[in-house]
Amino acid sequence: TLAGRAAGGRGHGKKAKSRCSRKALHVNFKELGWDDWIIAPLDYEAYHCDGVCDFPLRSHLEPTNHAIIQTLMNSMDPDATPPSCCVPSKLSPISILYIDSGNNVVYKQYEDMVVETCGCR
Amino acid sequence: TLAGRAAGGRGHGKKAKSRCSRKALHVNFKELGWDDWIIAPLDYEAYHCDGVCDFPLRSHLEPTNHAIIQTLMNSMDPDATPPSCCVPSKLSPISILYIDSGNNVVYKQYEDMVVETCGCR
Amino acid sequence: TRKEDSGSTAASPPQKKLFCHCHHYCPEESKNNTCSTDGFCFAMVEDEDSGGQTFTTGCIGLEGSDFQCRDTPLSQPRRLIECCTDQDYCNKDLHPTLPPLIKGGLEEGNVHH
Repeated sequence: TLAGRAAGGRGHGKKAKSRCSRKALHVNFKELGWDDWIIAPLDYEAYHCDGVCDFPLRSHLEPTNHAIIQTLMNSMDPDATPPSCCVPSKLSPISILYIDSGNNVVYKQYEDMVVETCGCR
Repeated sequence: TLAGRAAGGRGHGKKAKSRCSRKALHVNFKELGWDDWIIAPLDYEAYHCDGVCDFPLRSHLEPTNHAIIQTLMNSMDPDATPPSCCVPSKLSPISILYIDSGNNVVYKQYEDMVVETCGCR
Repeated sequence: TRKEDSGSTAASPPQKKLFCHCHHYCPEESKNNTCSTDGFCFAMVEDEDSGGQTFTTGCIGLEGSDFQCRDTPLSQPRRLIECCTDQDYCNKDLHPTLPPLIKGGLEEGNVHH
């Protein structure tokens, strides 16, 4: 939830708070209106990262020193400093078959299209 | 602000919304209660990243393909998909002189302590 | 307080993976409440808004453990973290405690595990 995402530090209802993790994000190129140039795939699972980054930042979130310092500053004064943010830490490509502006059919690998892991940065 | 940070897609008052950029974050080790082990420096400017990542994601924010797709999905349905997040994209180290648990004076370079640039991820 | 200091000259944590007990927030792929790290196991007790306390355990990476294992005494709400690295699952033997909050003369203090 948005509150979960923005809460950081001391949100209400500790139980309701979901921590930084990978969540579903199904992308449908047809719904995006791209079925006029994308042949395949017409949809794919991209995932996204969401949830709070609160202290201590666990090792699987691979936090930077800056994210750790920012998290500590946030837990001292949540209004002065926002928490670190839950974002993709590892991504993978997908290949797309499409028609280019010259009307050629092209098969191309697009980098960083699928979230593999999330982290706090 | 929290609202500024959490707002994505079409927030009210376009003017009020500040876009993803580097902001000040002064870290005072004494205030953190660390002057019992850190000798120098006792404070430093760490900066932090804050602001919205909205469409189109400008080139200086070095967005990944995933961040671009997520931003498009967010602008289609802000409640279903959160916006991409403004986080450090380049960081630099600082060196700290401190006393370790063996009472030795140590001078160590800590990586990723200062934000150089911010990006949308 | 710290069971082990991660400063570069203190007993630096073993390079091999350390296995720790984790609950309340484990990595997605973890099994049997176990996580692994190049750094430290931790246990933490933290005041809850509702007046109780939460007890969590898990893994902290080596990067930044100087800061996370020392924490700051000024966090809101109160918390106490302890780190260890001497053996796998060493955080099962860590029991950080916070003195109960005295509110209006009545002691509060049930801990959620």
